[in-house]
This record gives sequence, C-alpha cells and structure tokens, in this order.
Amino acid sequence: MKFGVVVFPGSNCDHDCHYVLNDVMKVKTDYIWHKRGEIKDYDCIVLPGGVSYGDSLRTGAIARFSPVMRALIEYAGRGGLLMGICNGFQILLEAGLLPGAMLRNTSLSFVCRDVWLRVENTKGPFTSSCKKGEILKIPVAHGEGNYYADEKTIKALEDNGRVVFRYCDELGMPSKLANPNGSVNDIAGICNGKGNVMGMMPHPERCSEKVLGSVDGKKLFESAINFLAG
Amino acid sequence: MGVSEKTESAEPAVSEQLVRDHNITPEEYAHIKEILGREPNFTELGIFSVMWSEHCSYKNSRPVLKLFPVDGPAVLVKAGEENAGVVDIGDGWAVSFKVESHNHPSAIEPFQGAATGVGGIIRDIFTMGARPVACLNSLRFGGLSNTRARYLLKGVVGGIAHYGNCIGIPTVGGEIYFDETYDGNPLVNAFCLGIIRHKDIARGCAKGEGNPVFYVGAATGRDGLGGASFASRELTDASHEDRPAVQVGDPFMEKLLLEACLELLKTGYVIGIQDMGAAGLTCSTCETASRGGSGIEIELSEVPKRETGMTPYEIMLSESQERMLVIAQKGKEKEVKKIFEKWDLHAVEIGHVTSDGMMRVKNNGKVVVNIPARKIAEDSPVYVREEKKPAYLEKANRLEEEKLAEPGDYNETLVRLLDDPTISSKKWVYEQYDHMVMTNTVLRPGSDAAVLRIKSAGKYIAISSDCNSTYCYLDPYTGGKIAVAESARNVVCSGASPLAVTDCLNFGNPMKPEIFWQFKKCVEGLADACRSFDTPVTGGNVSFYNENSGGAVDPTPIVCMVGLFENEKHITGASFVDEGDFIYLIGNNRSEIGGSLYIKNVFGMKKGKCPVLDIEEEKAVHTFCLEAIKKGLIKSAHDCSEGGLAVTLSESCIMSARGLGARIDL
Amino acid sequence: MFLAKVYVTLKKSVLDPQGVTVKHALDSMGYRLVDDVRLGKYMEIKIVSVDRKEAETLLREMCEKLLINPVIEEFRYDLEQK
Amino acid sequence: MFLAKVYVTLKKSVLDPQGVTVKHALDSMGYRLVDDVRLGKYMEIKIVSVDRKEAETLLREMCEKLLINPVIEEFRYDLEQK
Repeated sequence: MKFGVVVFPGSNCDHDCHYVLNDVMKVKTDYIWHKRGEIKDYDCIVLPGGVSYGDSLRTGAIARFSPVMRALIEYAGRGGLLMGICNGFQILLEAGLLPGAMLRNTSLSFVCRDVWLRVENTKGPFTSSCKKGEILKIPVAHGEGNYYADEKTIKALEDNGRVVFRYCDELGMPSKLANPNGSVNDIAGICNGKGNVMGMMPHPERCSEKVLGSVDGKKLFESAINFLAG
Repeated sequence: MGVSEKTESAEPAVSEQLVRDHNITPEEYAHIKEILGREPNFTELGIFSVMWSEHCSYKNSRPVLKLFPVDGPAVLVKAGEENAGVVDIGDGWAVSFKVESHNHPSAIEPFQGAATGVGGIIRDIFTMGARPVACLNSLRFGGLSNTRARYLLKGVVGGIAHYGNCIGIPTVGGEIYFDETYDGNPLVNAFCLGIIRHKDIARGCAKGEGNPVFYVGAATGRDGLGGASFASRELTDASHEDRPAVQVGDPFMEKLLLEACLELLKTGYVIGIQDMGAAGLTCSTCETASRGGSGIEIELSEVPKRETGMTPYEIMLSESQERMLVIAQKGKEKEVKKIFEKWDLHAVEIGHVTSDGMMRVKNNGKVVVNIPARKIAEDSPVYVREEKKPAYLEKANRLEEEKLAEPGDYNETLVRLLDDPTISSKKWVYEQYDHMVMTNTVLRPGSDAAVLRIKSAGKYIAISSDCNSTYCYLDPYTGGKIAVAESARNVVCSGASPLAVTDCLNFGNPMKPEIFWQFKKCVEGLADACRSFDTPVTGGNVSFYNENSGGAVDPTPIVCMVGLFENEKHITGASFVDEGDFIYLIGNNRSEIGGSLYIKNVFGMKKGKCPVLDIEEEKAVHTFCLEAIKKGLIKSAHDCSEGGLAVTLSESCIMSARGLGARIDL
Repeated sequence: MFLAKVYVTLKKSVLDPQGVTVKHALDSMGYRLVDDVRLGKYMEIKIVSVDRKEAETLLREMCEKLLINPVIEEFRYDLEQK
Repeated sequence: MFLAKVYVTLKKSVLDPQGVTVKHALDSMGYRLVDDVRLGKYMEIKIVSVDRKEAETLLREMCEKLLINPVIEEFRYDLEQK
C-alpha cells in the first residue's frame, strides 16, 4: 500500500500529513512535487492544507493549473482515493472535482480552533471505520471556509448522501455558534458521486496523536487504510 | 583606487546640510573622511548613515549591552557574533532564536509594519541554517478608548496573522498590554525560534577570494528607503508626512526562499549566508566581508530590480523584503541556480569575494562605493551617554496607601480587573493565528508558556515572553529583574528548566539623560537576574526613540525565555484539573500594591514602590516547583502576575475544562 | 498596448459578508444615507498587442479560465488602448 | 439615488505581491502577452440622495475616513444617478 502527499509552492501541512501517514500510521508515503505530470501506483493521495501560491486571487485558484492536477483528475476518474484537506479541498473545488466554491468566513477573520463534526455518511472510504452520527473533535484553521453552492447542487449533495461531515455542537446538534465560517447547511466536508474524492476544511492530521490532545482525526486515515486493505 | 567623480545620474554633492539630514554629526563625518582618506560621495554618505544609525550599530547602547552575561556551557553562537544566537539542547541538536522590534513602521502602516517584522525575524533564523518552528509576539498599544489604538491593534494582529498563516509557521504565544503611555507609538516585538543540528550551523561570512556572491529572492524596489535611519528618529506628528515608501511583506515568496535556502545549505556549497534586513544590500555585503576578514565586490547592474531608473543610493539602501545574500563555493554556481529555479526564485551572481578587505560597489563597471568593510561594520562610533536620575521618580514612588479606601465590593473590583484588556482573555487574538500548523503545539496559547515538541530531536521546549513596564517605570532596576524572573517563572510553571534568553529593549530618546538612566538601570537589573538564573543572553534588539508628542513610552525591556524539558511527562498546564485538588501558594505573598493594575484601574494611578524581588527566594520557588513537578505531585501551576492572587486564581478556574471553582482561606 | 480594467463582483444570489460589515461600520460613523455596499475585486492588466480584437479575446479567455470563479462571481471590463 | 463605483489600487511605489503571483501564473498558462497585473478593490455603494454634490462630498469623506488606507492606497470613482 502506498500513499502520496502533493506539494505545491506554499503548501504548509504537507510535512504534517506525511508524518501522520508515514510515522504514525506506518504506511509508505511519498511527496509528489506539483510539477510531476503523471501519477502511477498510488492507493490514496492527499492534497494537504497550506496557502498555495499565497492564496493570490482565490485560495487554490492557481494551484489547479499545476501539471499534477491533470494527472490527479485522470487518477480520480480511474477511482483512485483522493482526499483534499483545507486548501486541498479548495483546490478540488477550483479544479471542478467537487462542486461549489469557498467564500470568506462570515466573521471576516481567520479562525483556528477545535470544532465538532457529525459524521453524516460512512459508506465512503474515509469514514468507513466511523459510526453514522458519531461526533469528532477536529481543529480548523482557515480564512475562507464558507462553503457555497447553488440550491440545485446542495439538493444533489444532500439527497445522495454526499455530505460527509457537518459542523455541530458538542452534543451533535446544529448550532450557528458552532459553525466557524457560515457554510451553507453547516457543511464541513463533501464527496463526489463515486465517493472516492473527498474534501473537508478541518485538519484530521492535527489530531491523530494523544500528545496533541485528541485522536479523532486518526479514524479518517484508519478508514482509508482499512478500506484499501479490503 | 579612488572613486570616479562623475557618475551618470548627477548625484547631489555632499553638503553640510546633507550630512545633517543623514543624522551624521560633524565628528562622525570627520571619522568617515579619516577612514576613506577623502570626502565620501552621496551613496557612501547614505551607507555610513544607515550602518552607523543606532538601529544597526547600537552606538549608544553598546557599552551598556556589555553588562549582559553572554557565555554559558550551552551557548554555541554568542550574542553579537551572527544574525541570531544558538543554544545546545543535547544529542547534537540546538535551537536558534531571537526577538526584534518593528515599532516605527507599525505606527505608520500597522498591517505591513507587523507583517514585515515577522518576515524579518524569520529570515534571521533560517539564515543560521535553522528550520523555523515557532513564532511569538509581544505587543503594546495605547488605551483602547482611543480609536487610533484600536485601528493599530486590528492592523498589527491582521499583519501577524497574514504573514504567519501564509508561511506556515505557528504563532504559539506572546502577550499584549494596553496603557496610555503607548498612545501613538505601539510596540511590535516579533520572536522566532528554529531547530538545527550543531554541524549544520551556517555563518554570515564572505571568505575565499573569487567565491561567487549570489543575490537571491525578491527583486529590489524603493521600499522603506532609509528604514534603518528612519527608525532612529522620533515619531512626532510631522512623521505622518515623512512617509517613506512602506515596506510590503510577501510571505509566499519567503516560504519559497526558506525552503530553497535550507535545501541549498544541505548541499554544503554555501560559504556564508545573510538575510538583507534593515539597510538591505549595504549591511549584508559589509558585514559578511567584515566577518570573513575579506573584501567583497558587487555590480549593481546585475541586481534584479522591480523599478526602473534606481540610483546606486536607492539600490544600496532599499529595504525590499524577502532577499538574501549567499556566498557559494567557486565552481558550484550551476548547482546553486538549479535549486532556486526549482522554487521559481531569482538567483543572480552579482559579484565575488576579494582579499583587499574593501566593500567595492560598481554600477555598469564604474566604482561608486569603495569603503573598508571591517572599518564600517565594526568601527562605528561608540558613545557613553549622560545619565541622570529622572525627577518623576521621587513623586511617583510616593503612595499613601492608607489614604486608599478599601474596595466596597471585592467581587465588583475583581470583575473590573478581569475586564482590563491587559488581563482579559486574548483568545479573540490568537484564534486568528494558526497556532497548530507543524503539529508540534502541545500547550496551546493562553497558558503561562508555549510548549512545543521537536519531532526530529525527540525533545520538548517551553517559550515565554514577559515584561511589566509599569514596574520598570517606577524602578527600572527592579523592573528589569522582575521581567526576567517572571519569564523564568512562566517556563518553570510549565515544567521546563530555563535555558537562555533574548530581549528587545524598547526605550525613549537616548539623548535625554533621564531616558538613558532608565535604560542603563533596566539593563543592570536584567543582567543581574540572568546571571542569577544562569540564563545567558544570546542576542536581541534595542529600539530607541519610542516617543510621541506626550514624551517617552514607559521603559519596556521584553524578555523571551526558552526552557528545556527533561521529560514529556513534566508538561504542566495552568488550569485547575480535578475537583478536590489542593491549592498551594509557593513563595511569600507580601502586601504590596505599588504599580499594581488594581490601583491603576480603581484609582487611575501609576504610583507606589515597585514590588520587592528577592532573587534567592525566587530561585528557591523555581527549584521547589520543578522538583514537585518532576515527582508527579503537581497537576497544574500558574504564576502570580498582573492583577495579583485573585486574578491568578480566577484564570486557573476560567481556563479549566469543566468550569471548576476554588475555595481559599486567607 | 492595451489596459484592461476588470470589475469582479459576487453574484446577487451570494451573500457578501464583507459588504454587510462595511455598511454597518459606515452607519455607526453616522453615514445613514448609505443604502447598500457590495465589495469586489478590481484588476488592471496590461496586454502587449496592437489589435483590439486579439486583446479582447485573450482577456475573456484569461477571465473565464483563471481570473473569475463562475460559480460565485460575474465580471465586466473596459479595454483602453494606451 | 446615486450609485458610486469606487476603484482602489495600491500606490505605484508599493509592492503588489499578489499581482506578481497572478502574472507568473498567466505566463505559465501561456499568456505571454501580459505585461503587468495589479490587483485592487472594487466597491459599489448606493447613496440615498437627490443632490449630486451632496452624494459626492459624502462619498469622498467615507473613502478618506474608512474605505481607503491613504498610506498605501489611492482611489478614483464614478457617480451615476439611478
């Protein structure tokens, strides 16, 4: 089994994701430089958080034109597992691999704190080891995580169980205060039709070790590994 | 070889007025002519002015800074030797750290002023070859009732968040005080710490005749022209018109520069490396040549420029951000270029090392600057300023405590103290900083000290930043000692033992004898405390001329202390843990309210005797606390500071996960 | 040489948090006559070309491909010969 | 009712890092004819007034007091009667 972590100029969480996968989960993991044109023999690829290209113009707008994106679109088309975290999620949206777009947080400022997520769908590879409705405490760190899509897209996402995570309070109930950015329907993470491509704003790699205060994030990586092991 | 008289763009002749405009005294001008053996031209005058400004040469503070203890078994690179000090943390690993001020640019443009302050201190760390892993900041603003202070606060916090979040280095702690003394002259002190193996420590020196000198990073523009000398002049109402082109930071570019430089340093092809900070190309060229005991020659037409028609004066003094000077091994030019091309960065050979000890600058082949490198870098004038005990002290220290009515309602008074912006929670600030990136943050902001793990070295460190400027106003010597003691206390409360210190000394105009007296007394206090705690000073920064139309700001010597954990199990938080735990007060609780936030809030007074600091008792408290933690007897520890015992207890309750209370028998 | 001025605004259907905040700030400063505020991006792009048609096609292509996110933004532009 | 369109740009002497990054991106996408890119802010403000002079004075005041940072930004505007 081999994982890949894509590195764009300005990616900041590439080392963090690589450490969790390679050193904590003990899975062979490579870095994939954004100028690489084709991708072969990877079981799962992570688009890490960070501020690719300094968020010039729009977060993720420029990264999507890197050579690696063409290869990733083809890889995803073949059913390869692809997980976009924070800036990685924004890049998936800009590349059209997931529908919708990110607006500035309604508070207008960057927010870095723990949030609670309710697991809405456990069919996909990244939540198969979680229980439906389970509550996870995972940190967010972004300035533009206010997910938006037109009504038709939102309806399609909700009706086909493609909302993977929703912001909620400690008890799992929806709450305006608990939503860190104003996302429509408190959406924190979605997946594509086949479920092999997922994007989420919170950072699971920041809570996969006891020393950092929570291991809830580890469940996502465990799910992917168990799913691949079959 | 003299300097060609005629240069293409007619540079102004060096007149007496021009010399004064450059803050150079007649004696200093005579010294310049002696060094050159002739009159300096316009560009050379600008170079001397910025190299001999207080900001770069510390000409007024150097004799006093010699009081600091700078040696110690763990010190690998001493204060003053390089861009930042380096301290051993065992098993071949070390930390490089420093704190620097960006007060004056932040008063003019808070967002970019603070952002470039963060960018500059980060460069000082990776220029040592260290991987930056944590930033902190100490901020001071005027009273929040004043709209300008609110505007500056919003801009500075925004700038720090923008730079830190974009470059991906966590901002893990710091402190913010609000006091009328800082109206119009905020203090923005930025700290950064990096991790490095002993063998990888890089030096800022140019050695080996013929070795190529590379300019790497952003193109040069007319940013912050004369920033260094500008920082050495007071900020008065006039300065709003005197707005040099503001320096703008590009954290994305610096992230590329950081990765490229660290990758380059691994190849072993680097002889010397230095960031272009205040005084840009000027400072980096003459300091590297001076340290290497060699000369350097550069050609300005090779320097990548962002604007057209820049004169040699502008190119040499520009303070454009995100630029480095790299001296590489001859014959490795191709390899150096390849690394920077990978990261889409300029890497242009602009000159080479020479053996004649001269800093020679050419423009299209014509020599425009020819100065002995060592003389300008190290022979700056040194002054022993006049000091005079300030008149205000006698009155300020007198406080008839018996005349102060006891609080009618103690609860109301406590709530009022907790509402003071200096004490109240700073969550709304640090939640704008990404304080978790790099997944090393074990104790998050809000506790006494930031605690980080260092994955590669398998070690844990604590960092704290402190200074009570009111105590320094009432008694600079004791105030200085307390700043160090409190920083050490915060490190000890987290379970680490203090290792070393960096400081940022923010004071008024050194030409005023009362201000220089405050400065010297504070440094004496800091030095004595550092000696007592065995925490050498590894470097730092002096920022003078922090004044506004109301006079000098209170003396503010910010002390940042780094501590090392023996074991991960010793990490201790500040909030109460379980119901039924016993609460102990370690050390004497003397009834002293001089200079307290209590009398400032309730009586609007900044008066009284500064609290006593008995160093031996303080050391005993530290030793006791650390031993108790190591024996596993302590669940949480919090140091008593602003607001006193009542506030300290409240904080430990408020921060506790399950909203615990406390019952105390006085 | 052509100078393109591109005005990018959020689609009407998209809530503009920035605009709302600025309007409140102006209200609190006493500017009651402000009815609505919408914030967007303004871009100046210099295009080296002598043929207006070529410059315009290039500009539209760059906008649609990179400069604008059609899901949430709309744009209009002026093209001046310099 | 007046509609004010305000165009805010960084002063020429101030570095525009975002503009530089977008220009590089366009270059790498093959748009070689782009000579320079500068990013700024675009604002649409509806002012309830019948008198152009009043609307204009109000607009200028709001810009100088809140909407513009005079240290690094400059602005121009159009004012249309609706």
